[in-house]
Parts: sequence; C-alpha cells; structure tokens
Amino acid sequence: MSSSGHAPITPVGTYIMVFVALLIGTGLTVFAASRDFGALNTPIALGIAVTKASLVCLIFMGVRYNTPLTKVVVVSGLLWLLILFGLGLNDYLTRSWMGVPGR
Amino acid sequence: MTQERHSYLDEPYGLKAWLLTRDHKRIAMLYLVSITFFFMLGGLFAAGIRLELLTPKGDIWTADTYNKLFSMHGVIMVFFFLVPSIPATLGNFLMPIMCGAKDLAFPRINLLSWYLYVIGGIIALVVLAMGGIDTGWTFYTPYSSLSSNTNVTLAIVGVFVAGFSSILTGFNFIVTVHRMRAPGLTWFRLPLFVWAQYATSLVMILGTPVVAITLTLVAVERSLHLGIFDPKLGGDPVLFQHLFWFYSHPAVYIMILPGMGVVSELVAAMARKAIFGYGFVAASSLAIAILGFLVWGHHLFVSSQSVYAGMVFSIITMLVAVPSAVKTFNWAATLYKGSISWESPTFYIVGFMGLFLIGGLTGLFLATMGLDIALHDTYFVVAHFHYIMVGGAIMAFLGGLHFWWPKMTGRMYNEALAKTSAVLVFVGFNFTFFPQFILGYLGMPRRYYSYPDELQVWNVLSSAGASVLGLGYTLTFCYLVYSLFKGELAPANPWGAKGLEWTTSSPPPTFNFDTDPIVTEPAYDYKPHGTEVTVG
Amino acid sequence: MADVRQTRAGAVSPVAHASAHAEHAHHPRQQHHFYSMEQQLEASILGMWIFLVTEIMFFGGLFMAYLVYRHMYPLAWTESSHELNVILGGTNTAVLICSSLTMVLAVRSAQIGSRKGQIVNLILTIMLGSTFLVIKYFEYKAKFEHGLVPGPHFDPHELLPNGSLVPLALPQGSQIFFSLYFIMTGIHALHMVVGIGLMLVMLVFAWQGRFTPDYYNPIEVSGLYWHFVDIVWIFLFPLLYLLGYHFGV
Amino acid sequence: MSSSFPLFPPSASSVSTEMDLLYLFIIAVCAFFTILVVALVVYFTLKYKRQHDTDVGEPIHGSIALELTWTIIPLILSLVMFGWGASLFYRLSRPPADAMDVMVVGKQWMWKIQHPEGVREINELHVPLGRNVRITLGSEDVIHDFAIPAFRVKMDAVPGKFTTLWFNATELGTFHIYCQQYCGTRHSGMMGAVVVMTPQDYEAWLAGGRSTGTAVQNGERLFADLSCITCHKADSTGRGPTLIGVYNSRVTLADGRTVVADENYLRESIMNSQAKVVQGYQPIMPVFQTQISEENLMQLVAYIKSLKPAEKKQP
Repeated sequence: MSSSGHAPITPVGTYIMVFVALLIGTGLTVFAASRDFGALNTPIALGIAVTKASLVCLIFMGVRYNTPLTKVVVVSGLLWLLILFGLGLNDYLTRSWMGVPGR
Repeated sequence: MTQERHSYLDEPYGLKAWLLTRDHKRIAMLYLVSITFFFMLGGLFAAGIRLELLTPKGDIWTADTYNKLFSMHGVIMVFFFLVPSIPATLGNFLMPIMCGAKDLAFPRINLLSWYLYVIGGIIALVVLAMGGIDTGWTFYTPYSSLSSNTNVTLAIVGVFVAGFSSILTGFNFIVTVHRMRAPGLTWFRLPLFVWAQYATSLVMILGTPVVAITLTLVAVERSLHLGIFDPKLGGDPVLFQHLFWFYSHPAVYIMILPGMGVVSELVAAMARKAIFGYGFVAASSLAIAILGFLVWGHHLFVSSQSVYAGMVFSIITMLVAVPSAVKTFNWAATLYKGSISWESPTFYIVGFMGLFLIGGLTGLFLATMGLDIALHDTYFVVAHFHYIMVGGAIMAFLGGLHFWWPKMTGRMYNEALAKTSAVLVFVGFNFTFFPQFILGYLGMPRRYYSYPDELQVWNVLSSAGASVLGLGYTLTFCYLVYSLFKGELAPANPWGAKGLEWTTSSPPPTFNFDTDPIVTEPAYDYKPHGTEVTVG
Repeated sequence: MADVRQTRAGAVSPVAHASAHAEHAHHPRQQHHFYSMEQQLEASILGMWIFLVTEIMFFGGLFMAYLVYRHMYPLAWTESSHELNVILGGTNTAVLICSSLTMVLAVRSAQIGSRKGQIVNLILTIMLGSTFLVIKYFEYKAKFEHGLVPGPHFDPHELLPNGSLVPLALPQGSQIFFSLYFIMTGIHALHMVVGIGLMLVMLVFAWQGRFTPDYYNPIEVSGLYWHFVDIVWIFLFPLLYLLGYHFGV
Repeated sequence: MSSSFPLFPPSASSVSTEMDLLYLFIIAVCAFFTILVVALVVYFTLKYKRQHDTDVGEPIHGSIALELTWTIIPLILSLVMFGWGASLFYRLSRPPADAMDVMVVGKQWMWKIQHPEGVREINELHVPLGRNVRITLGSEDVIHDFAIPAFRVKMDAVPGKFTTLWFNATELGTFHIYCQQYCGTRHSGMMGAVVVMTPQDYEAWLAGGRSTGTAVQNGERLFADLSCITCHKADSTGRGPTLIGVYNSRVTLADGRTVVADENYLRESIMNSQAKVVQGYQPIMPVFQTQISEENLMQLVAYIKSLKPAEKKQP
C-alpha cells in the first residue's frame, strides 16, 4: 500500500485485457449453456461468473492495490452471504430427513 | 469555569444552524429529541395494551384496535426507538470524541441519516393517522401480504427508510473507528463503548439490508402481486421468517450491545478501576455480534423448520450465552476492590445487571428446543425480550444518559430524583414483566386480546407494575428537562472519570478539542492515590 | 457538592496535546475534520466498500429466495428460464462489460489529469448504461405481451417463429420464478438508474475540472459502485437466463 | 389448578412431567447464577463504597484462570440444556406408529377438527385417555398455531403444507387449546378446549356424533369424484403412476432425483401436480390448487396412505 492511498496507475493495456477476458467469459457461459453437462451445468456457469466477478473486483475495482482492510471487508461480505445461504439451506435441505411432515 | 467557553450548543445560533448542522453532537441531540418523542408514543400504546389486559374479557378496545395497538407499539419501539436509541444519541455524541476525532468520517451522511429517520418516522405517523397496521412488528406472511387490510405497504416503506438511516449510522461508525482515531489511540486503548458500538455497527450494515429486501418483497407481493411467499403459488411463508429473523435476531444485539458498552464505561468510571479482563470484554462484543448471525432459526423451532436445522440453531444459540456470561462476570469482578461511587449512574448499572441477567438467562429456556415447545409465542417470550430490550437496553441507555448528561448539556440534574427514578424504574419493571414469565409457562399466548379468567391475577399485577414503570420514566423525563434550564452548571469532569470525553469542556466546543489529542495510555488507567493528580 | 466536583475537574488527563497539524497547508478539497488528504481518501474508499457490502446483503436476500425456490421447483426453473431472451440478456451483459471498461478509463483519465478523457469516457458510460435500460425495456415489454407477469393476469404465451402467440403450459412455481425475475432485474435496473444519475453528476464535476491527480475520490468511489452493479448482472445473467438453455431446442 | 396464584398449567400428558423437570432444572441453574452475581454486585457495592473523593480502585486488570472458569462452566451447562432439550424435542417430533390420526384445519378464526371415524367438531377436541394421538395440521389462510399447554405441545399450522404433533393424554378433564400464532382480528377467539375422556366414554361419544363416513372413505369418494381413478389405476396401466403402496416409498422424479413420498409430497403432487413429476410419466395431471379444500385434501391423503399392496390376499 502506497502511503498516498492511491492505487498506482494501471496501464490501459491491462484494462483492455481484462475487458477482452470478460467478453470471452460471457461467450463461454452462453456456449457452455448450449451443451448439456448434466449436474455440472450450474457449477460451470457459476465458476465462469465467479471468475468474471473476481476480475472486475481485483482489477477494475482495484482491490488488488487496496489496503488489507478493504480485502477483509470484501471477504467478510461474501462470508456473511454464505452464512445466510448456508444456514438457510440447512433447513430446506434437511426437511425431508425426518419423514414426518413439518419437522 | 466553563460558562464563558464557546460550546457546540450555542454557536452557530438559530434553528437553521441546527437543522443543517454537520456537527455529530448536534445531530445526537436532534436524535435524542426525536427518539424521546417516539418512546413516549410507544409507551402510550403500551399503556393501552396493559389497560385492556386488566380484565380477561375484551372490553376497553375492540379486537382490531387492540391488534393495532400492539403492532404500532412494536414497530415504533423497535424500529424508531430501540434500534437508534443508544447508537444514534450517545454513540453519535461520543464515538468521535472517544476516538479523539473532530467529527464522524462523513458528517453530511450523518445528518442525512437523521433526516431519513425523521422521514421514516413521519411515514409511521401517517400510517398511524390512517388507522395503523395490525400485523405485529414481525410482519409474518401470509397474514401481512395477503390477509391484513391495513396500510402494511406504507408502514414497510417507513421501516425501510428508517432502516437505511440505521445502515448509514453503522457505516459511519465503522469508517470512523478505522480511519479517524487520534495518534496513539491503538485498538486496545479504545474505550469498551467504542468496541461495542463497532460490533453493533457490523450488525447494522450486515443485517439491515436483508430485512429491507425482505419487507420490500412483502410490499411488492401486496401491491404488485409479484408473490414469492404466497402458498397458493407454491411459495413458502417460512422463507419469510428465515429472512426476517436473519436481521431481526441480530437486531436484538443492535439494541443490547451498545447498552453493554455503556455499562462497561459506567462500571469502570463509577468504580474508578480498569475493567476486569478488558480483552475478554472487547472480544465478547465481537463474538456476540458474529454468533448473533448464526442463531436466527431458534425463532422457528415450531414453524415447521426441519428438526436438524433446529438442532444446529439451538446449539449455536447456547454458545451466545458464553460471551454474555463473560461480560457479566467481568463487570461484577471489576467492582471487586473498586472505589464505588453511590451516585445515580451506579444505581442504573446495578439495576441493569439484575435485569440483564434475568433477561439473558431466560433466553436459555427458549433456546432449549424441547422447552421452547411449551414457551414459544407465549408471554414468556414477551417477558424475556422486554427484560433484554427494556430492562437491559433502556436501563443502560438511561444510565448512560445520566452519566454523560453533564457532558452533553453542560448541566447537572437533581441527584436525589435521579436515584428515586432509578429505583422506581427497577421495581416497576420487575412487577410488570416478572409475572409474564409465569403467564408464559401457564400458556398465555402473545397478542391475545382476551384470555381465560384464571390468568387474571398475574395480568393485574403486570398492569399495576406498568403504572409504576411509567411513573419512573415520566419522572426522569421531567427532571432532565428541568435541568436543561435550571440545572447547576457542570464541570468538565464531574465524576473524576478517565476518557477523552472528560478532557474537554462540558459541553464540548464545536470541534470537540481545542488541540488535537494524542493518546499515551490505555483506557481506564486509574492511578492509585494521587500519583497523577494535576489540578486543572 | 459542586465545589468538590470543580476541584476534580481535569484532575486526570490521559492525553498530551499536540497541535502538530496546524502548520500544514490544507488542500482546498480537504474537509476540516480530516487530518490529511490520505485519511480523507482512505475513509471514502472504505466507506464505499462497506456500503457495497450492504448491497451484497441486499441482493443476498433475493439470491437466498432464488436458491430455495430453485431447489423446490427445478422443473419450473428450467422451463421458465427458457422463456427469457438469451440474445438480449447476452447483449446486455456485453454492454455492461463495455461500460465497466469506459468507467475504469474515466477514473484513469482523472488519475493522469486528462479532463477530456474523463468527459469522453463518462459520456460513453452513461450511453452504455442507458442502452442497457432500453434493451431491458424491450425485454419487459415482451414479457408483458407474453402474459408472463405474475399475478391475476398470469397467462403464459409463447411466440412461435411464424410470429403467432400460442398458449404455453408452465409448471407450478413458474410464477415465483417470474416474480423473482422481475424483482431481481428490476432492482438491478433501479441501481443502474441511480448509477447513471451518479455519472451525470461526475460528468458535471469533470466538466468543471474538479478532479486532479491529487483529488479524484468522487469519481473513483462512483466507479466502485458502477462495477458492483455490473458484477450483480454477471451473476443474474447465467442464473436467470441460461438454465436449460440449449441452441435449437 | 384452583390456586389463585397458579404457577404451572395442569399436567395432563405423558411429556408434561419431563417438560416441568427440564423447566425446573434450567430455573435452578439460572437462579443460582442470578443470585450469585447479584449478591456479589451488591456486596461489592456496599463493601467498596467510595470513602474519599479522590480514591481510585485497585489496579487489577484480569485473570486468565477466572476468565476460563466462567467461559467453560456456562458452556458445559448450556450444552447439557441443549442435549436434554434436543432429545425431548426429537421425541416430540416423532409420532408413535400406533397413534390415531386426527385432522385439524386452522381457518380465520376457528379450528375445524375431524376424527378418523369421520366425526367432526369445531374448536373442541375429544380424545381418549392413554392413547397416542397424532394431529395433522393444515391451514386454509394464514399461519396459525395449535397449542395445548396442559399437554406441553404446540405446532404451527402453515398454509401450503401439513405439519404434525402428537400427545398422549394422562388426565381426564377439559383443557385449553390456544392459537399461538397471531392470525388477525379474532386471534384470541381461536381458543378451544380439549376434552380427555375414558376410552369407553370416547367410543360412546363417537357413536353419538354424526359421521359422514371415515376419512379414508371420504377420500376414496373424492378420488372417484375428481376422476383421479381414471389415470391412477391399481396396476401400472394408467396414464399416471399407481398409488398403491406409494406412501413412504422412494419415488424417482423426471429430473433423476429421488424423494420420499411423505404426506407433504402427496399433498404437493395433488395441488401442484407438475412440481415433482414421477419419472416415466407426462406432466398432464390437472392442477387442483383452487379446487380442493384443506379438509378434502387431508381425506385424499388419508385414502392414498391407506392403499397398501394387497400381497397377503393374492398368493
């Protein structure tokens, strides 16, 4: 982290490369959706989306150059999202285990 | 000594200067006035509820009016009083000063948050004028989305706007603690009130957006028929409860954590002693904030949630008991070999400890799954959360208000009356809510307008206690307002307490300190017997 | 009593005072309550990230509902998803990615002090954002025409290649899918509108030449918001449009 | 419970005593800690009252040993509570196999009750002493909650699904039924009474009631009236899968997943037939969402549950 707080100026070339990668990712998602990978359909689509989002986050939003604190903030945001999903699905995925309605 | 000093209260002068202020201290005072108004309004509804429950038959109000009374009582007390209470008043006033900063990181956003709160409040008042809502503060679907014919949508807009105000407060505090601390003020030199507010702010920013979107979904289902909780379309009403309690359980910690922070400050100052186990008390605030997010399903034990999910939520709930216990024991241990002043804030903290203990421990009854079957949605629950949110949070709020009143207003209040009202509130509170624990095990359901005859005796006791409680609050209000005009002028440090806020004048100047502070020692560093007495 | 208190006042003082910062010459854009420009910049960036975390949780509630109902109604999910227009959705994804590029270039222009670069890139960003909304409008319009709006008028129809609308049987749960589709994309579109408004303000600031290599917090922070809205779409697109989407099926 | 200051509700079911014991156990633990801490706080406050205005407390900063003590002891005690509570909850969640089935439907603002023999009542539930009774709950509008404090049982009635509770009454008498989930204007009007009778009296009461056929018979009639029978035949020749023995069996769905055909699956398959279609069949079944009342739905499910493979007769 530079003392000025400003990220070093990123070359335009880097931005263009990320941009191209994002477009390719979009094409890839649509292509992957047109093929049937069975149970892997969703993981593939989500994998590509996560990669694209990480690129935007790290390069475009400059998290790569940011303070560790910013990284902690980003990660904890995602962690809380996982808490919401995880403990919520904890109910929905185990509802049929008991074999008794409503338990 | 201080009367000739310029203070934030009198310059710049005029109503416009107050309404457009960016000074965190003035915004705190604006909040104080507005939450007091909503507290009185909510209290009025509570009086209406207790009046009706004096007799088993429904006689004073109609059933619909009664339902609206408890719904508006809940909505106003939770969203317009308890959530902003300590953070937006004491927190707003003290956070920058305790951090040694001139203001919060975003003063304009701070003012915006007050305006949002006021807009939300006005919407709530409009809803009230249009007849109120009858869904309870929990807005459970499908009653709220498909069945109720009151102004639920508008009420949700009000809560949404107020929620946004709470997010902005939390976000401002976090940035302030991270980026605005004075030189030398390391994390482990921070007063515990700052730690508690920091933990509270985490809950505000992580939880509030979820309830905002959830209530939006209810409003959208009501007005646009984009239903996602409607069982007729295959929706699951229980999903609403999951999303709602993801915020609303942690919201309980939004209410009590700042109270715990206040009590930590007060215990240290009134005993003139470092808090026993500073690190544990600070860490327990964060532990409560984080664990608080993992337990919401204990509200759903009998809502047709899966048994296994219930067990996960139950065991994590038990874990929350641990940091709360740690705090309580540490406060008690701090008093050991202290030099305990018998001034009014001490009365409030002793009262707080008793009520918070009962409130916290009765949570164990409800977290125990088997027992929750008997207690769920009975008056036991009502008593439990009032012990936490009124006995705990409001007691701490009043204690903090008495403790920092000289700093905030530059005036002293009548000490004898303050002690009297602390005792009245404590006694009145116990008479109001302890009988409700018994009513709960007897099975009396929440939100009942009429009830079987054999439950009357406890209800009468509860209503009688409520009148004492109301008297206590009224008395507090009266002498505090009186002190504003006629109170003795307060010195800079009336309690002989440690902390940055006591190093500046009472009331502080606009930018808090005449010279920027540099901190060189830990919090609560009371030196024995005059080793460091410099006459100021 | 008061006298005793008076003597106590200030008896304990945990701080030494310093007036070090008074000598500094302040940047004209530095607000009074900050010690330095660095502190101000760090505060604003941290503030925006914390705000974005609240946004994550805001959309998180919707994604939670999405997950639960997708688990309950997998068939309704794939069949309803098939009714969304992948070509328009994909185009919109590309449009947003382009706007993200112009956004970073606008911030970069501020960093290197190019006023012209800021103006051109901000205008491009605004135009791309508006394009997204226009395309979204046509998508919504088609949904209304095909009776895919949940509620009492839910009456699904399908557009055949020959241009005729024929009734369509969708499984139970598809109303929930379309409710979520409208709410999620609607709230996303609302964020786009806010973003475009923000960019208009930035355009005015850039026009006035407010941003210098020393001071460009507002445009940088607005950029963070814009990228976040882009990221949300990156997830919405595959999760809503691409379920069970197969060419020629 | 004639005391003028009642502390406990009547204890009238097989779990009441254990529930009370659990309650008293937690009270004992909590009372101990409350009294301990309050006593300490009051004692310290009196003992260490400030004597001079300049006094400060002794510089004691903490003790790891003490911190660990008051971390670990509450942890252990709370885990004991969890264990006991979870075990009781688990047992209360599993109705015994021999339980008699009573159907209860919540509706703003009444309880509609139907006995297996077909006798119906409103807001009153007659049950025999000493028999396991399993209550299947449904709701026609909003969430209600069926609670009998004397039996220490309670369960939400959630629209769109079935829920269950069970009890075994051990005392004769009349006890309160409450709706414990707020459901609108006359929420408190959903009070009812459960009447526990000796098995003989219960039989006599049943015989005196007007029955319109047992739940299974009614379900069978509906099965014919709604033309379910034209597709769901006794053998696998129908356009829909055969329903004989389907209850509690594993069915494979069109997308390859398998689910257990419990009551809620049967319910969903009737109401939202296309949500989970059995593999090998077309999603052609009409949707009965708006056509079947909650009570009829319970009868249909009762009938489908009664369809057991007729192996014993055939060989």
